[in-house]
Amino acid sequence: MSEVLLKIEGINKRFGGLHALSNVSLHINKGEIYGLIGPNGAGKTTMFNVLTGLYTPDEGSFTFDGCDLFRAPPHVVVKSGIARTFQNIRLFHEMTALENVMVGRHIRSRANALGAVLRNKATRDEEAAIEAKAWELLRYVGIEDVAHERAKNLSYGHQRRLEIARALATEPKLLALDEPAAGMNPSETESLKALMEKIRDGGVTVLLIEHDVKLMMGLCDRIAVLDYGKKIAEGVPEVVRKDPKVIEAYLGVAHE
Amino acid sequence: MTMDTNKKLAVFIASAIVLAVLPFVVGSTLGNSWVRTIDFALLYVMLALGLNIVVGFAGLLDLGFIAFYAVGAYSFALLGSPHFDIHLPFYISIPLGAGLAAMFGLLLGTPVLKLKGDYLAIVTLGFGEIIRIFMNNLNAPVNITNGPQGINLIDPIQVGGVSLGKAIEVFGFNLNPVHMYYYVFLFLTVVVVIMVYRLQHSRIGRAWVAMREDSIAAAAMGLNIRNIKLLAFALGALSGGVAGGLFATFQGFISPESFGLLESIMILAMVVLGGMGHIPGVILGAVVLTIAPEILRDVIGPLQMKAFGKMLVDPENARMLLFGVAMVVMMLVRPEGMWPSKRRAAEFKDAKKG
Amino acid sequence: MDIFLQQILNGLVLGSIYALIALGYTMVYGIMGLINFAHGEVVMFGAMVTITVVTSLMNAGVGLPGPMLVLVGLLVAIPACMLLGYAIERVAYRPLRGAQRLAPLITAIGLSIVLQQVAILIWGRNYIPFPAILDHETIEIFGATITKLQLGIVALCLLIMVGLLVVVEKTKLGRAMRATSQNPAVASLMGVNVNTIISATFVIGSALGAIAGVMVATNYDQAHYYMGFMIGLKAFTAAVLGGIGNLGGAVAGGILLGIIESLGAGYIGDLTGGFLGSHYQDIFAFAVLIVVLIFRPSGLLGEKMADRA
Amino acid sequence: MSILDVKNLQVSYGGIQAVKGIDFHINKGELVTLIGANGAGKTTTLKTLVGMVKIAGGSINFDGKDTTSIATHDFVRNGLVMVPEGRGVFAKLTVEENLQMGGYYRNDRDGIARDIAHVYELFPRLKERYKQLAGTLSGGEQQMVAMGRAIISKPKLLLLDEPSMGLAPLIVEKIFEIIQMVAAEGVTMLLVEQNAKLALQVSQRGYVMESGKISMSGPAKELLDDERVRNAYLGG
Repeated sequence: MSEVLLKIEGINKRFGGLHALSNVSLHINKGEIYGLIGPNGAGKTTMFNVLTGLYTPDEGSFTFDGCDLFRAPPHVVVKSGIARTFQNIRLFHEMTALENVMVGRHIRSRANALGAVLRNKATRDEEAAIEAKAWELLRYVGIEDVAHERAKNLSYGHQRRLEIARALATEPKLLALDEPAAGMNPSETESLKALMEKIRDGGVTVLLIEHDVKLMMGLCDRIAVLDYGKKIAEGVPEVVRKDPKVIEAYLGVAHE
Repeated sequence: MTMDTNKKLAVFIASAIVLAVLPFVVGSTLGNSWVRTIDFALLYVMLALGLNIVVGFAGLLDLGFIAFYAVGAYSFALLGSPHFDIHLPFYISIPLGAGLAAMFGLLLGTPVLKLKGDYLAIVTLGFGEIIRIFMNNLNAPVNITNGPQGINLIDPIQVGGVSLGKAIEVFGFNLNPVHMYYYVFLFLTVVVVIMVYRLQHSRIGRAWVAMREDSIAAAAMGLNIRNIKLLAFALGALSGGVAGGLFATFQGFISPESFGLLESIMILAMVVLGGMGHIPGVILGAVVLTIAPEILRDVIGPLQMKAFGKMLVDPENARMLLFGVAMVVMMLVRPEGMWPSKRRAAEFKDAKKG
Repeated sequence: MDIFLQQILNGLVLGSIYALIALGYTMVYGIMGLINFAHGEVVMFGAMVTITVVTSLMNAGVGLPGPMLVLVGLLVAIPACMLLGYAIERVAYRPLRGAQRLAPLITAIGLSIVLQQVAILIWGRNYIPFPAILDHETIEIFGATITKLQLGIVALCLLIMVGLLVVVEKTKLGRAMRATSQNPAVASLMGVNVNTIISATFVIGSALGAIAGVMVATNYDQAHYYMGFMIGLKAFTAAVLGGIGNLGGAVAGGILLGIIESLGAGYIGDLTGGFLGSHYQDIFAFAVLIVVLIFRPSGLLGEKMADRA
Repeated sequence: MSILDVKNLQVSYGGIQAVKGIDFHINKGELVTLIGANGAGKTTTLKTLVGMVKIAGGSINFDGKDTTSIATHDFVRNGLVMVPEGRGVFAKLTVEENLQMGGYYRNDRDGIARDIAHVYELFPRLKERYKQLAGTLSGGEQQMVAMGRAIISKPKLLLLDEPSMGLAPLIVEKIFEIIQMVAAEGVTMLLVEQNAKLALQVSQRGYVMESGKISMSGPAKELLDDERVRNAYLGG
């Protein structure tokens, strides 16, 4: 049995009258690529926002790598080792690619205002280390040649990669990617797939939301399907794909 | 890295020389009142750089910044004047005042953390007014601030037994207080510039920009938004406090009148019209907005006399009118300011397109 | 006890005026999500124009009774302020729609300064007195006194507020305003010209501001180029207190703030053992503002916003 | 006779080309559906048709007129009405007020009143709740409001953006019944949907959109049976 990294049980989240998540439980194992799929509006992104502390769930439990993260604020979540990307790419647009990744190092560095002003040796060393690590990550995702470009001027594919590099800079144990392939062409999608496998093989667990079911089938070790805020299926891709409930959720019910 | 080291060095030495002889050149050609204006320009540079941390770096609109200037000024005045007959030396009372201002920064920052944009602006404005109202009225039943009369005879800075408040002669040079204070202010301005520059190019400066650009993404990167905001408030207030202390000792007299809303708006205008977030731009904004009104004061009156043979518009009135018009026009045609950073200039260009 | 009642009555008068101005803030905020920083200046212009008209009519020897003179003044001031409000939107807000939030706020502050300076150019820096044409005859209610003028102010405020509510709730224009404030994109799909609606909002708010300005001037017997700042800020506080964007909230917030302020001014000396006197009246508005924004940012009658990112 | 003719339409969003040169047309009286996965460019296409998004290339001809320079608020006068994603009812207006907004551009009071009465006949549910705030209605009822409001605008062409989005299956079926009722009133419609099966079942023709392009088109019945449509959604 593989080790459980993330365990959430019975999560509920309501917005006014809308029950966005009802009683959702997920277990993600260390070292796997875990996919979360479902039609538009199924609650995938809400789930993500709950996982990363942007939304506080109404009920349920949420433990990660032995830490209780139920209703923890985002910076605590990140510190414990969950990092994320966004569906509609949220980079710091006017910062360079390199600076974006350096921001990702914030939580793993410690120089305070006094250190910054005095620029003592410890601060200078740390700053150098931050920059070195940022370069390393840009190389890792394959975009070091655009390090000094402003984020917004990058191509779509590069922006996606930069967002992943920035998330990796926080040294996550779990990397949560929200529709990373959205808007990509087939060849970009292929190389993104390779990157995700590389990240997994490097020891980081990957959680993936995707709309593109094709991509998920070939990539994920396990998949959960959300529909109307409920988990309707979970398992290995081959089984999930044939589940009638899943087909119905995607293609719609036939009109009798 | 477009400029090579030699060129940089040359620019540095040249500006150092210019700054070193400036008060004497100006004093002997235009008169000492202009040296005084330059001294004020330096004070405003410090203030504007302080506000720039809050508005320019962290993106938090603060309309009550003058309150911290006031805290610094009153701290100095109360600790160095006949009012309580305490006479602490400046090297104690200025840091004390700055520290107190920083505390007020935290005091203001803590409750308003969650507020955004306009709401934050209004609350900070209200905070500034509350401070002013207290200064105006804390003369009874216990006289703390001496009310609207203000505090007089504030100690000048004493360095090694020499008071900067009186003219002295050194090697045949006649050193006026405005000259001596110039160097004190220049020194501290340089310190503040170095401080904000280093902050901007640090982990903390990056965090401010990240938060300003996208606070949700910044939170998702593990930035503790609350602490980062508070730090901006405290450090901005700190610079304001230093400038306030210097103002008090330089003037020798302070009253609540100097700390009104208009002053807050003036400093904000320096930051915005100069180029928010860009240190050289903010310095330029502060210098231009301190000196331009003085020039106008000298020009508007005589010009009207010449043109119309009488005063149509009172110069003070015309000056403020121009200031207001400049704010509006600037925002409409060049919202990024006179000398924006490349980053900001691009932001505004995109905003216009989109 | 009569001090208490007296302060309540004073607060009611003050509060009605705040409410009228707060409506202007809240309407603009409701539709654009922006604080119209220059609204206080519109109020000031309303007062100034009316005084000028009344004074010149008197100097010209027009023998109308006092209230009629004021009415004529208002009839000039209202359209003047409507024009001013329209201009403010065109100059300070429309060109910057969609720009960063800071920009319109700064143009509005700049415009405030310009308007104040223009007021100095026209009317000078001194307080100008409201001509003594309205009698300040008082009536007594359970030991507290109120002038007939003040009663009139309260009554007129209530009348105008009801009128505004009718316009907003019952007319096609009002419906379009509400629709635009909820969802401008869909409103424009229905054929609503959003620009026209925004202009209308500014114009209506400014008309209310003009009336309020005259009330302030008659209540205090004077007007001043700087009067718009403090009264505007307090009215804004009232709007926030009631829940900005909510018309009923602006009215409730205005009256509540007026009463809090009057009671505060009346009792602060006792409350602080004489340490703080009644000249601290002005801090109540700000204290209320800060407290409300911290504990209930959506105001007393505002709806709680969902925490959707 | 076609009421809408779109040729080589291109749209760009912040550097990304969302719609990459598509052609389609709609005939008077037809119900046409545009299906495709999330992010395929369907909503962008609709928004472009009513001037909410600028076109980067190509032409749009509606009812014999080029409409690319018309302001959004003038489309309804020209007979083009859109019900946006999420239905776009004014939550804090009553049901009746929402319906009245549909007649905003019209000046015939009596005509509007008659049409509102007609909508109440179509959807008796709305008549029961005419004083209720639209935001408090169920998803299906809100759809009735949105559709009723559109009917009162007397559109020559009605655009529907994802009417089933975020609703439970039972309600989705209800909504498609409503769409069919409105179609039976003689309203020409373009329906954008993710729920491909239902959408194709009620339509005469369909277009399939994939990453900014139209990949397939034809009679709805044929698309419904096409293996490739299935693949476009669930992968091969």
